[in-house]
Amino acid sequence: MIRVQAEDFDVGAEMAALTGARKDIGAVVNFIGKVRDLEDGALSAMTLEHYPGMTEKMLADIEAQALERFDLQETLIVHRYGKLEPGAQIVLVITASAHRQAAFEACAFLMDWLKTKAPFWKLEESDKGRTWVEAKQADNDAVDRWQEQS
Amino acid sequence: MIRVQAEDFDVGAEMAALTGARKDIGAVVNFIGKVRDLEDGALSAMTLEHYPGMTEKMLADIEAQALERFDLQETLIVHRYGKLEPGAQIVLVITASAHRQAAFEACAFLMDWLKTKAPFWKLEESDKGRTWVEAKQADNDAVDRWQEQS
Amino acid sequence: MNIHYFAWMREQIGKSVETESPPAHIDNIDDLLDWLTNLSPAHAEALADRTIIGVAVNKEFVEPGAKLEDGDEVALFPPITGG
Amino acid sequence: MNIHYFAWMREQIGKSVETESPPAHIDNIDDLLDWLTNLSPAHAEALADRTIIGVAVNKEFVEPGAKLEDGDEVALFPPITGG
Repeated sequence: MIRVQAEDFDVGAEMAALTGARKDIGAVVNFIGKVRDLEDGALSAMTLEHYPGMTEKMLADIEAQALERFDLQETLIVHRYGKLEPGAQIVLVITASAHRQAAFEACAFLMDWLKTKAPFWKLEESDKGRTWVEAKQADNDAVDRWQEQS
Repeated sequence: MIRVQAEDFDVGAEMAALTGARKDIGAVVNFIGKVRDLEDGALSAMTLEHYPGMTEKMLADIEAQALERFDLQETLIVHRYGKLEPGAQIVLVITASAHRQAAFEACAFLMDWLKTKAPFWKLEESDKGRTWVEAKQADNDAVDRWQEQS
Repeated sequence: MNIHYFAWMREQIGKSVETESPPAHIDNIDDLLDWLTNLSPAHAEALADRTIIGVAVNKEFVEPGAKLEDGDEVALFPPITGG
Repeated sequence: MNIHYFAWMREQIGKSVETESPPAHIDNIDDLLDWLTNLSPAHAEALADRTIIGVAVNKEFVEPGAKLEDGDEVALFPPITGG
């Protein structure tokens, strides 16, 4: 399941809805990305711009790849957009599997792909001004590693 | 922080208490281990026996190793004992870091070490009788990999 | 043809979407980028570094050489920073 | 000396802890295991496979050759299955 929304999410409620009654799940991994303050300044807000329609398409595509590649019982991706405060939650990825290794690997895989394939752009506003966050080479390298393995 | 308890835990509340107000955390990874039904039978209950005193000591020791090895802002380990139903939560590991890679790796590290160093023993009761769960060679191999890397 | 811009490209060009009718011989993304670059100084500035421009056609990523057809929805954007 | 047993070792021996006073020359875990094995058929059965017995002294893991001192708390158990 995927969702793109402005509203915050409740990790416990999302996990309970996804896995609560099931008895075939041994391992659940949740990743939560949060708005982090700047190392050299005071962030006042981070605004996430996205490409409606394409975002949903890409998230569904990334999720389908994870479901094909790993032995998973359930997955959930929730990604927020709009203006967020420091400390706010940005993204939630839940992977549920019979075994822990598949759950861990699938969650890391989904995050690596989200960083480079989900059409979001981050604008940081701080006491230093406004800056569009630059993509990191490390994120491209992280995705490349999965492609070498496949 | 570590806790050993019979009571269930609320993942959302634990995460909020650990990371809620902080602005220096960019990534939180939660692992939840759950009681899984048998592949060839109907599990009625899983009972976790442990070694009070030693359990707390080992969990604190494992957590200290993770804090030394990875760049983490916060960690939490909660492990339950006693009689649990299928689908129940057994263990929660939360790792919070500035960056996602440290959070993912530390959480996987903690789970690998818990599997082989935390003095718990699992008894499964099912329509096939009662069985003490056997340790898995894969769990020992998983821990050995971290030692080769260090 | 609707062309969408995002992030600082949107800000430099001053709009999030524009409807353009490039001449018929413009049938791939590379040619479209050449043509858009000549539209205004703001376009030229926003599209100056071809090596970093991400392109989607009909909401799918494509390479800069990709063919275009009438009615395609084109999007041009800086490197994405999701997650 | 208090000796704790866990899981199926506890069940086979029939108690979770016993207080024993082995002779003075029993000063390491290997010797203690030999001595315990002769206490009863249940002990012999529970301690039959030395390769899988986990040992803790004063709540720390130790190797089977580890030295023992008066008043140590010893624990013997099958491979652990936590997490």
